[in-house]
Amino acid sequence: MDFELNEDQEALAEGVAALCAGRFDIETVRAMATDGLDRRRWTELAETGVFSLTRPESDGGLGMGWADAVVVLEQLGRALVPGPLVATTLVAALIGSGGDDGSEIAEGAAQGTMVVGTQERSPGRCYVEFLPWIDALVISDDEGLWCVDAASLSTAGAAPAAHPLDPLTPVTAVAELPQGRRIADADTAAQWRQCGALLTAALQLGLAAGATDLAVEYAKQREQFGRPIGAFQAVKHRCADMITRVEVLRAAVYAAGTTLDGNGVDDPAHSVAVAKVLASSAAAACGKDSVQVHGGMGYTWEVDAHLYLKRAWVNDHTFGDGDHYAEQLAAGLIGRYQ
Amino acid sequence: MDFELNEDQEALAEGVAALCAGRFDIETVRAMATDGLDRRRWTELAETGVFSLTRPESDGGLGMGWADAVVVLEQLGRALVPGPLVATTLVAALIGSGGDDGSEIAEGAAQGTMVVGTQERSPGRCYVEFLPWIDALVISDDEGLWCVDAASLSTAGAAPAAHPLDPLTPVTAVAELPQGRRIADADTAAQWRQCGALLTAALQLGLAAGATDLAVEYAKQREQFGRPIGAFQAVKHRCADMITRVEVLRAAVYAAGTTLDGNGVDDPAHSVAVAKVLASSAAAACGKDSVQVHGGMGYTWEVDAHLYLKRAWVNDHTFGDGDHYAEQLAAGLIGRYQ
Amino acid sequence: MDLCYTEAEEAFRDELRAWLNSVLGDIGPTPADHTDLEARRAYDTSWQRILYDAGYAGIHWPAEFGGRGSTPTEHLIFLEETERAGAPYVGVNFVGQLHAGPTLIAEATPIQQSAHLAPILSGDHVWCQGFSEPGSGSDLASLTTRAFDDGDHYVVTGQKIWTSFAQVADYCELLVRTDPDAPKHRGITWLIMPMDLPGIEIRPIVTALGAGEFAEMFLDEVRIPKVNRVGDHNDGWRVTMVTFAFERGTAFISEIIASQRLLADLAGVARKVTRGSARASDDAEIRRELGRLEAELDALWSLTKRNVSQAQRTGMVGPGGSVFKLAYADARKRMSQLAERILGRAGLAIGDTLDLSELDHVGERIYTLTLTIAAGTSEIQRNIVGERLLGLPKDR
Amino acid sequence: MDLCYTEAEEAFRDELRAWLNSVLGDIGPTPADHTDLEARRAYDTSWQRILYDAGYAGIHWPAEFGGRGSTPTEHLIFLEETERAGAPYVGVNFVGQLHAGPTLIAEATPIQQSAHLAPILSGDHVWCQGFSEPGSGSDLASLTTRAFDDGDHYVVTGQKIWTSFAQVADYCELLVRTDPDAPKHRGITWLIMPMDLPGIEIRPIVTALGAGEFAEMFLDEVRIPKVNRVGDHNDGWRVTMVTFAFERGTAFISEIIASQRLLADLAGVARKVTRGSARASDDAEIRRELGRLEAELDALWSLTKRNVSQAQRTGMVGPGGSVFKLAYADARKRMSQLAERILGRAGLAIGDTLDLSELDHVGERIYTLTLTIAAGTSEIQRNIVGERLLGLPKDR
Repeated sequence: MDFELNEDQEALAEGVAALCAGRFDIETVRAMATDGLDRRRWTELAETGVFSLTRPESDGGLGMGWADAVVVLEQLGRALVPGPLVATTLVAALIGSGGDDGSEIAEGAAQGTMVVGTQERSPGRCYVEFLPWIDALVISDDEGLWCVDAASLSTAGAAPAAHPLDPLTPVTAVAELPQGRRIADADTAAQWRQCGALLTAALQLGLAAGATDLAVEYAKQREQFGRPIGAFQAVKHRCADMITRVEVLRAAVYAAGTTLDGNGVDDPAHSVAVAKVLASSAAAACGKDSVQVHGGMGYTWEVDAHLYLKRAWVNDHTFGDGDHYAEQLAAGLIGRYQ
Repeated sequence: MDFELNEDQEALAEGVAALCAGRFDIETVRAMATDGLDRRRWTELAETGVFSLTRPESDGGLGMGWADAVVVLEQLGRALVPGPLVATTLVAALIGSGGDDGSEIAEGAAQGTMVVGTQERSPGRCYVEFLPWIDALVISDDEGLWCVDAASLSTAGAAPAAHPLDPLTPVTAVAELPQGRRIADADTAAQWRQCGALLTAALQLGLAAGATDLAVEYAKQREQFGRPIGAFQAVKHRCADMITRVEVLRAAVYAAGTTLDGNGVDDPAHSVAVAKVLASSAAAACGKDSVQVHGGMGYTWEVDAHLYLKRAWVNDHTFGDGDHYAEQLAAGLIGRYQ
Repeated sequence: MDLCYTEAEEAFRDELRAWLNSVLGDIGPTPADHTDLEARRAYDTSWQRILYDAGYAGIHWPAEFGGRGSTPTEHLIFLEETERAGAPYVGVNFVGQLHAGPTLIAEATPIQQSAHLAPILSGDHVWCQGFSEPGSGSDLASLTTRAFDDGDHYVVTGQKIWTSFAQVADYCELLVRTDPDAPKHRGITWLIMPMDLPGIEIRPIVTALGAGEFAEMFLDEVRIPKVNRVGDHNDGWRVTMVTFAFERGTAFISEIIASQRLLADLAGVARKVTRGSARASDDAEIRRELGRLEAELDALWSLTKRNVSQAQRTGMVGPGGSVFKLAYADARKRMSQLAERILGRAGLAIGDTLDLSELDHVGERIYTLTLTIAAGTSEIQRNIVGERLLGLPKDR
Repeated sequence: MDLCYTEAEEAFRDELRAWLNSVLGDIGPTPADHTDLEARRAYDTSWQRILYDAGYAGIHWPAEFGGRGSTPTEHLIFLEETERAGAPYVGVNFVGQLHAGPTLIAEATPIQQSAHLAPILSGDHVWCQGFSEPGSGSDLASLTTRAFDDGDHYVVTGQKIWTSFAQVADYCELLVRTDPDAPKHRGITWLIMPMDLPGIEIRPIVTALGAGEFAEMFLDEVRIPKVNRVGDHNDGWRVTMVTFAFERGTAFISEIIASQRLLADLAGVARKVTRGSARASDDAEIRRELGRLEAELDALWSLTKRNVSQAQRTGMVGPGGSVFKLAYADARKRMSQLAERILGRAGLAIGDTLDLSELDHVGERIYTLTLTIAAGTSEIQRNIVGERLLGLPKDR
């Protein structure tokens, strides 16, 4: 057993972090709130292998594991990189090149030429994320995965909300999802949801860590009453609680990553549920604490704290919320006695 | 509107506090854990009018209101006075002297010669509080109030638990409650539960306030790292949170007291539910915080912090717990839309 | 201990209700574009004028200064009834009515008073507050905006922040440093700054909720006549503190009533939302949290009555205000968390919850972030409660 | 990043399991009267002897000192398997095995080592710890127990507290002040104190859970030979800190496994209890809290593996231990709160929940109070995390 990152994974994390620092600096990211997704930089992401990482080698991907993907998504979350990162990764990983219906989309996703969103099917009106930014929407339900042309939805009269909760996650209210064309079976859809929850938890980990870093840096330099505010226990202990949440979440997310790769020790469904439950509470809590540590500045648009928090709020409701997975874990626990 | 204590109530509070300081000092109280209820001092309580306070004047009581009773119970809670204070007060208040079945007990309760416990009827085994200390047990259910000789229960083979959660609240597991003889109708039983919840909330208020005082005093005198621990924000802010809970709870309890006296403004059932919900969370939280502020000493038998906490835990499950009343308030809130 | 209102208080309430009923029909809705500050000024000041003409302006100001001289309890009733009736908020008149006006009453010269008090009450003058600075958040007394003595003028240079409605204000209550060598509380002076003086530049602040009423104010050699000084040179800290004595426990009354309305609405939303296989309103966790919040808001309403009663008896509230603010912020933040939970993916846009509610539960979620920051962070409030109410030693 | 165990690790686990299976049948239950410390010593040391004879004593001690020299991962497996199998706790051997022994290995002379290490491993010697004092809780270095130099002896007078098993210990690792004028960390010396010396008086401490293993120790001119000093005169603080370097992230393994057992049992209790009109296990709030706690304990088990992996790579854990302890204490306290809620009035006595469970959920509720106090309060842990892990400035 060695539960630290291996050398390859460390290099991977550093590589993605460097890419984000260089090509997804915060000014660039913020500009996308008004200008939309920067397709060129999205393609650069793809070129470094972000979306083909978990795509099988037989399909031209890198054939790496979910543990590796988790390390990458953590860094993307930390850098606030916007866009449907999870869905695009999933479609490249799970839809083969065998000429079936979704293969072109999967191929394009891996190469960065297709941007793919996702939505769980539910009756009635719903918000779809990233609609103006994407080429295709993958709808998941109990029967399988279904693909819809994004343009067809956009032209169906649905306009993006004027004030999305997260300025970097445009949402569009869609009256009723179309059926779409089937691109995968029920088993793949189940895998889609499970891996999607894992990768979302990894994004949340990155958001929690990023919000914490931001708060800690501010606490070191901002002075009040003649000393850095981080010297006051009220602030110091808040920061300590933040990093505590981050470290516990990181353990859970990494464990779930290795478990999905088949470590033979744990049950994937259980590990993913654990990660998503903790991600749901940790990311938003760290976002809120980061705002609070920044005081009045934390409530300004200019400071990034609110961006971490708002993204965390959005992600909490993607691929099942914390309550859903807590319920699932409880069912397992109570079931032992049934 | 004047929601401060009036002069009579201030005098009442001071009088009870003085009585407790003189006759229910903490050594005396602690001795009852091993020696049982000190009947002489219980009678002294009665002689000052504690149990006859809310008994109608027509029955020889003082005919005062629930707002006054609340002020008294708060002080008794703060002083950790043990015994079935609520039940004894209730029986004196609600059972008249009209020669009906419970009148003797009520009369004795008012005068301090009868100590009366209570228990909500439920099927199967249950813990009864104070059984070795009491003369009569009043069982409440949907049909009315029922009275049982305590001695008959004690001799039914039930021995008090060796280690009651609160050393000053002996509990006895009783296999099945007997039916008992009926002493009041369903309406009185409903009043019993409502007033019981209010008075218990008042006790909880006193416990929360007492636990807070104890912590604050310790934080002022205990030094670590060269200064009183109360100078550290971690301790200071914990104390601030404690008194905040106390003040909010006090507002709720006093409001419920005046409401039960019929202030014409609010609904008694609603006000009592509010008070009990807040009491349930505040008293135990203050007890725990008091232990924490005391550090290692807080975990010793010698320091009173654990006594506040344990009593709070017991009271949380008397006359309905916080969850029960939260559910009741929610039903009202949701019902407005049904 | 009496929660009943006196006959006089009930009469006041009845009269007020009847009057509100008669006038509110003619008041239009608040301006749709909340970034249009001129429109907000016009709306808020016209409501202020209506209050003024009916004798309800300055409800808590002494009669000799044009106020109604009401008791704290009447003040409570006024705020409760106007909020319940859906009357406009105090809005742009906030600083004038509640901060600057009371300070002028207590500390200004008769000439200053006669120049300013009546126009505040009538809605003719709008005031803003130039207290906070980028470098002095919780530590207000560390402010560094400098005022140099230049004969019969002060010449002021510096930067202020969180100056609400600066863009549309006529006057500013301004704190400046007049002696940088004195201990920090001893070198501050309180000035009336006309907002049309040269050298004042105003930049809007965009918050996490987007553009709104907040602004930064840059002062570059602004020449303020010394006759505009309130209180003595270097005595501005004391003058500022005087205002706090006007607090009668009424600060959050509108917010509490509004919170109760939000909670009731949320209970209604819970009846429409399905979570898993059940309605949210059938979910024990959601139900109980609704119930607990109902309890807390009700208790905070009672606590308000206690604080108001105390103010009525003693003339001041003290750290009870901090106790209230701590508990209120906690309840409201938990309420917005519950709203998030109930709304789920219907809560992904500000101002639109897919027809589940008319109220903006998502915007409220963001707004509640300010409750532990603005007007004294919760950290500062806990220091106040610990030190002033409990007598714990200072940590600095 | 690999959670799989190596073949060697799996072999170690298999061998250990088989051995535990073969011996545990013959071990009786723990002494019924937990206040009978002699009986507890006899029980715990006889288990230690069994471990010793089988080569499992000092699992993490270097082989040259009689230990097994296992890796941190094997140590983890050992603790996991013994706990899952229901083997006895380390009990009275705690200080010897985990504190005093490792310190002697790092800092003692060969003569001291040969006198003490083997008897610790075999269970012949029981040690206790004389560090804490009534006046020095979180501020350990402020200890005032004085040792005067008297030729070849130290003469020690003072008071120690929280000395577990002092009543039945043979030796005590004792910290004394040898230079009251030096800065507080520079005037402390580490001594081996035989517990049969004259002048030692022991008084049991009664805790919130009743009588148990804790004691106060009063030292009145106890003469300790200087040959019993470990490390240099006045160098005891450094010697003490060395022990912490032995921490391999394994400190809470037994507790985590035990917590998971408690949680699973609680889920079973929830199936038996009726609240209002429904079973507790059908209550959404109770279910989800069970689920959240399951998630947290599982994550803490993963975090343990991370800390152990880090120790395996670098030889130390660092502030990760404080992170773990903060999160663990929170989870356990919430679990006891959930247990209270589920048990309701069945939780009014310690050690008896009206047949709902064999486990003592009520005693656990009281015990969890110590988790934010003992071995460094949560306040101190947050300081450590804030200062050492995050690099925030000290506040003193």
